[in-house]
Amino acid sequence: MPEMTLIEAVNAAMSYEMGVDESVVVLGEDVGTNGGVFRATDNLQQQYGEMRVFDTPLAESLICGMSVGLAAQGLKPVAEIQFMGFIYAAFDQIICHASRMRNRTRGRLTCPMVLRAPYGGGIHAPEHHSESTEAIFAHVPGIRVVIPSSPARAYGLLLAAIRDPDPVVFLEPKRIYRAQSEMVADDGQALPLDVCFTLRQGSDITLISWGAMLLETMQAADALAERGIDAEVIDLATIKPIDKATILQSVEKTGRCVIVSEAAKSGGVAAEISAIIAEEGLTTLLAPIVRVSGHDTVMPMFKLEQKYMPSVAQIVTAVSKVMEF
Amino acid sequence: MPEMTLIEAVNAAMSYEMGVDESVVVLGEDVGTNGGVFRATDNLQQQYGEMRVFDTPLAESLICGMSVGLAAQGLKPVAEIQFMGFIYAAFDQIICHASRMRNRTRGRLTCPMVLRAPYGGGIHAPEHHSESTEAIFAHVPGIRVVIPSSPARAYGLLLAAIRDPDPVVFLEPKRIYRAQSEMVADDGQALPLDVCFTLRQGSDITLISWGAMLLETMQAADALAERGIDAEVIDLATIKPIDKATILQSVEKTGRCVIVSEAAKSGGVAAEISAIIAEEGLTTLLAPIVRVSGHDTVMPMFKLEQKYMPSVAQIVTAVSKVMEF
Amino acid sequence: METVAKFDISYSQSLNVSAQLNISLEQLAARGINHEDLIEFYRTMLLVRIFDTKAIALQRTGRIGTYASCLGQEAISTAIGNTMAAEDVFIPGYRDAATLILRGTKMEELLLYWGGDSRGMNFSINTQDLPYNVPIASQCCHSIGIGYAFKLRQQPRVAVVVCGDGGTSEGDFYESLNAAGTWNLPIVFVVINNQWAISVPRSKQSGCKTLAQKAIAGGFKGEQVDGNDIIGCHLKLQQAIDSARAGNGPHLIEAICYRLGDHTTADDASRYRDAAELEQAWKEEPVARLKTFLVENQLITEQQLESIQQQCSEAVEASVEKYLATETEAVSSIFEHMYQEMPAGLRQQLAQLETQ
Amino acid sequence: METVAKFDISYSQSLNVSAQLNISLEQLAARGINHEDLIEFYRTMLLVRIFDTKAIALQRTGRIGTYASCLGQEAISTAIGNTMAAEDVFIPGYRDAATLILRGTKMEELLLYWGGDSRGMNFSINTQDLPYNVPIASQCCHSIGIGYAFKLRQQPRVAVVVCGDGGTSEGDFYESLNAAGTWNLPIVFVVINNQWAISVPRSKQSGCKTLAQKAIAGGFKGEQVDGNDIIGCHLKLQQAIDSARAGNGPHLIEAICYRLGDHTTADDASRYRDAAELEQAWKEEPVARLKTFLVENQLITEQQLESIQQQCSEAVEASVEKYLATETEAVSSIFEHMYQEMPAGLRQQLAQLETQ
Ligand SMILES: Cc1ncc(C[n+]2csc(CCOP(=O)(O)OP(=O)(O)O)c2C)c(N)n1
Ligand SMILES: Cc1ncc(C[n+]2csc(CCOP(=O)(O)OP(=O)(O)O)c2C)c(N)n1
Ligand SMILES: [Mg+2]
Ligand SMILES: [Mg+2]
Repeated sequence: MPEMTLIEAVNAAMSYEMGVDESVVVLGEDVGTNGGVFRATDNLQQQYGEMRVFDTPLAESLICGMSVGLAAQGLKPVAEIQFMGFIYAAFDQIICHASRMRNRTRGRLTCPMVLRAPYGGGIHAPEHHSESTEAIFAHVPGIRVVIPSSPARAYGLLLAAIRDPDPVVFLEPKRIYRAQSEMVADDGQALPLDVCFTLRQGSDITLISWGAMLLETMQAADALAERGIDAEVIDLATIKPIDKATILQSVEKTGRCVIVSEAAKSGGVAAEISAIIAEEGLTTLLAPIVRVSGHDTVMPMFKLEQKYMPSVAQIVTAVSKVMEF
Repeated sequence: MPEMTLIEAVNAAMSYEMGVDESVVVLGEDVGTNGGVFRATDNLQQQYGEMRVFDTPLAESLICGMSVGLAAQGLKPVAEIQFMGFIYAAFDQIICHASRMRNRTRGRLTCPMVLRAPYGGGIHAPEHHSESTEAIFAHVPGIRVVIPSSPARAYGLLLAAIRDPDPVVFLEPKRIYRAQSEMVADDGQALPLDVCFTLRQGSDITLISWGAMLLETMQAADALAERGIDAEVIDLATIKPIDKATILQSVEKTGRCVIVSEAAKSGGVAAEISAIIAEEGLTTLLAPIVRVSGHDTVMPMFKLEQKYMPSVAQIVTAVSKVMEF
Repeated sequence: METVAKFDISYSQSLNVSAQLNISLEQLAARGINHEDLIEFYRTMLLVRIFDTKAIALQRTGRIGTYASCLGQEAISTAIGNTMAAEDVFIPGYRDAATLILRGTKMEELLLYWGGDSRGMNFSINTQDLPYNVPIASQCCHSIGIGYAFKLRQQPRVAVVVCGDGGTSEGDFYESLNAAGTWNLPIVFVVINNQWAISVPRSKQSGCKTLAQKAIAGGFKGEQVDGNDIIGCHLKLQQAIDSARAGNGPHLIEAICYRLGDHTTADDASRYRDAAELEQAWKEEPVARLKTFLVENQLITEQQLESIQQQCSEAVEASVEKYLATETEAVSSIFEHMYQEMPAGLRQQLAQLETQ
Repeated sequence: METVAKFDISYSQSLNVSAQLNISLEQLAARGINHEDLIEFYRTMLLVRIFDTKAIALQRTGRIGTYASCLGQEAISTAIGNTMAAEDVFIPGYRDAATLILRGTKMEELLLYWGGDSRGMNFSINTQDLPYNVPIASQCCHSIGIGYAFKLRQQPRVAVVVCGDGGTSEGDFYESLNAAGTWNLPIVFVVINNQWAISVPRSKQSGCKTLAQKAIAGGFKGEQVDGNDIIGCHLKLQQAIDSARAGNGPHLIEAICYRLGDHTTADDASRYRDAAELEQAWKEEPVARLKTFLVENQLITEQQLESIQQQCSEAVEASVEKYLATETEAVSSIFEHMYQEMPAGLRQQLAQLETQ
């Protein structure tokens, strides 16, 4: 069983599925010879040839729109958008076509495609390279939005995304692409796309996060444990459709909830989680639901990006306040 | 003081401002000779000439992107996107440029532009002509999102939007373009862009809505009054940045809140309102916060669209349940 | 200064405005168009014209919604349908009734669509064709994926995608041209230049002399054809499709015609369009032109004309009846086909709706 | 079949690979380029080359972030800066240090930007130029608004916008070409074809023989120039800018050069690029070419060369010192400049951050 980083797991999942399913094709900018700017598609072209793994012209709407066409022909495109900051030109094709093809044709044509993109901040990148606008996609009916937070989950969730008969936006937390390695059995086992992962059981408070922010969230949980606060930590993982049951059960148990996300606060996915609890779990609440998140500002250029991203200290402070409420 | 419909008020506001401010220009598809497919720009080209009121080629990214350029040169573009369903191709220019130009240049260049678009369902329109994805824009830092719900507010808010030194996405509820007329003094008086409008005072429950759904919401409030339930009705109007104070004060008074919106439920603006209350007003709540909204589906083709849009009955039922909680 | 590349754009026409054919019937037959084909061309064009008229009437009486007629575009749309092979894939806009009907789409399916029922796009015959497409030019990108799939599988199939003169201004149109040229894909782009994009005339849409020259930016050949001349359209399309099928890559055809009607039933073209221009356009329109040719050359009898007229009317009426007899879908259909399996959240929302 | 439009694309060069100039110095002077200008060309190109080298060193030692060098593009970038008038507006990509410096941007401003500080884009001199632009080709649309503003106000000003070979595949590039042609705007599009878009070679970016021919889809003239030949670049740009200023509309120039470095400091071009190709490209590069010409024709002395080298190094060092001495902005700056006035919600978030 090999040790893999998250990016290696992404690569392994694509490689595995291309090996067992001829209909899988990989496309995007620099995914061929170069193996992707983060090496997510490293070696795939050598393994599977230039027709199945191919560089596109520099055009994101094309990448997404042609994937819709490939999928309509029964192929399973796994397209890379080089950074989430460049996905917006493809948004029209996602919301008008990828998400609706099945519905518009009453199931006659479908859109089993994956749109992968590295996302999130914290790597001192240039402008537009640190976006976390997953909420925008989570509002689009007809697609799935998935964000892994560990190598094993990246492997299993990406396999599931490729096999899923509907379009999936798969956002990869690039800050932790190489942060940790773990054993991943490259055995083709997919994970479910409709449940959260409870990473840590706890009884005092529910911490919900996803992507790279789980790093700080887990660290905060450790710090809180030292203070005698027993936090449950949930990795949302499948942002859309959302697994309400796991969230509501956890909050029913703990009575408290803090949501940690690096996205801009207003209208983020954290708002939806909060609204679900306020609508269906209000009576279980012992304290306000607090969002520890990015600000309602542009992600600043990198000199100040640490001041934008939620810190362990901020999470601990927020939880402490909620506990004292 | 003339009687105006909402669409006439939109037209009057543009005409007024073009008259007093030479830097205002109007652009978009069919806005010239045709006066817009809804006649929002009727007669403007005749009044102000072909250079200041002009048809663009059929290209939404261009319309938004060139507006960024016009604004950088000190003009005040008021651009029309023919329907909200076609705004997505312009999304990249909104989120990467319009919203950031001031920030990226530390105020050296700014982006005083307005992007107008008819939005919402209920008029038996073809596919893609009934979108209400305001939540997507409300998540973008650096822009304002404004939705009027009456002729007078359309006039005052659009004037404010044009005069605002920052980019504004101005969404016009086309279902009520011609639903009612009212006296509007065409006197150039703008309305504030940072407060909600309380349309009806009440003590039992706060109903929050925006755009065309205020029609059903006000009707529901009337129906509820007959049952002895005294609803306060708030027109959110400025979706972004949001006026938290008015919302929190109202809920503090009533202890209950139902949010009515025709957008898809998950990740809608209603979620943000709910999250604000759950975060900053939880202790004032006597009952769960309920969202009466569209479904997490594509807006169906028009034969079934009434089953998608929230009805007066649904609002009344939801409120009754909240009151009985 | 040295010239490194040269391009030219040609215009072709077979049946001119005066219904004169510039090639002999024998030559035509050699190129695959027989006497019966000519009559079938006429039948299809007439059928669509009757269908269009009926659809507008249905809209006026509230039985369908907004409708986009193809009045004036019957020749190019029919030629596309006739030259495509069954195994090819058609990627339409929203004004392509003639092509879709020839591809197998039933008229009642079209009416369902315009009547606000998405079952209309669940084509029962041409199951791989894409549904109508409303966001202008976005369909062009789909054609790239489809053409790429053919190439990947080494299938001798062709994708034919249409868009309007207005559509050529969209980024998606051009990204697709460029991609088609880059990969040498089996795609025929047909720009149906009907001179108007709602109220915006061709002259304000682009400074280009021709729209055919847009193909130069994709690195392949573009040419113009008289879009009111069904014979010329057919011949040009056949060439382009054969060439694409043979592996010679993409091709763009600009079919010059005229939108004789309003943009849609929601539009009033008299607000922005000269009556004289319209009057002139009626003199050039495709159905009368072919009819004149057939009559003047004694290729059709008065009796045949009448019986075609009657058959077409009956076919249209029959489809209208089927359409009107179709029951509205159940509310649950809103939630179906969002995903292959309905997620828990949607099941909850559906249950809520059904109990109300 | 009749030809309705003809186009051709030309390539021009003044100073060839062997440093031979194909026009006399007198003719050159008549076209506005004097002996001193040639020396200034050299000075700017050298300055930028030294700046680039320094910036890469700063990145390697962690004092700035990812950097995109313009190694190999000094000639075309310098020519743009030299031919534009102060009142014109430049719309850059991210590889345009030379042009920006000539426009007035201070090198310490550039370093601030690459160092992750947006004050770098608050140009103190060229206040109307747009900031660096990262989303490929999106800047082209901005140039349309700027060009339109000039036309609306009847100002004899020109917008010059650049993008790369990769950028020509984006929809925004083409929507802009089409709009520029439609309105006959005073815009010069410069496609800096450095043969690579990260790892994607020009041949996989487009099936077009030239990128200059993309202008045909916009309805105006495009031409190629040797982008390693600063004299040719200057002459062509001057023509294009003069013509646009005179009201003759847009123009596209494809400058053929070579990206001699990695894409950015985050890239390793040896993964995808042939060493032989790179070696050949170094033989054609612009700085050495001009230097050879100046030396061979005794237009510059050894002493002058040395003093220019030294002045440039000193200027770069001085800017680095200023950059390194700049204090990081206060946290509040994240919240400033989001709107002209800070909204209540942002004030609350800032207050919260400052108390933590
Ligand atoms: C992306 C997009 N923008 C705007 C519209 C609204 N709209 C519908 S049809 C049309 C004009 C299309 O003109 P053209 O491409 O020439 O096609 P035609 O209608 O003439 O067949 C416009 C602007 C749309 N459907 N999609
Ligand atoms: C819209 C968009 N997509 C992708 C990227 C990532 N990216 C940065 S540079 C680049 C290649 C650009 O190539 P080219 O246009 O030739 O410019 P060059 O870097 O060669 O100057 C890519 C794909 C981006 N910045 N913007
Ligand atoms: Mg048209
Ligand atoms: Mg390049």
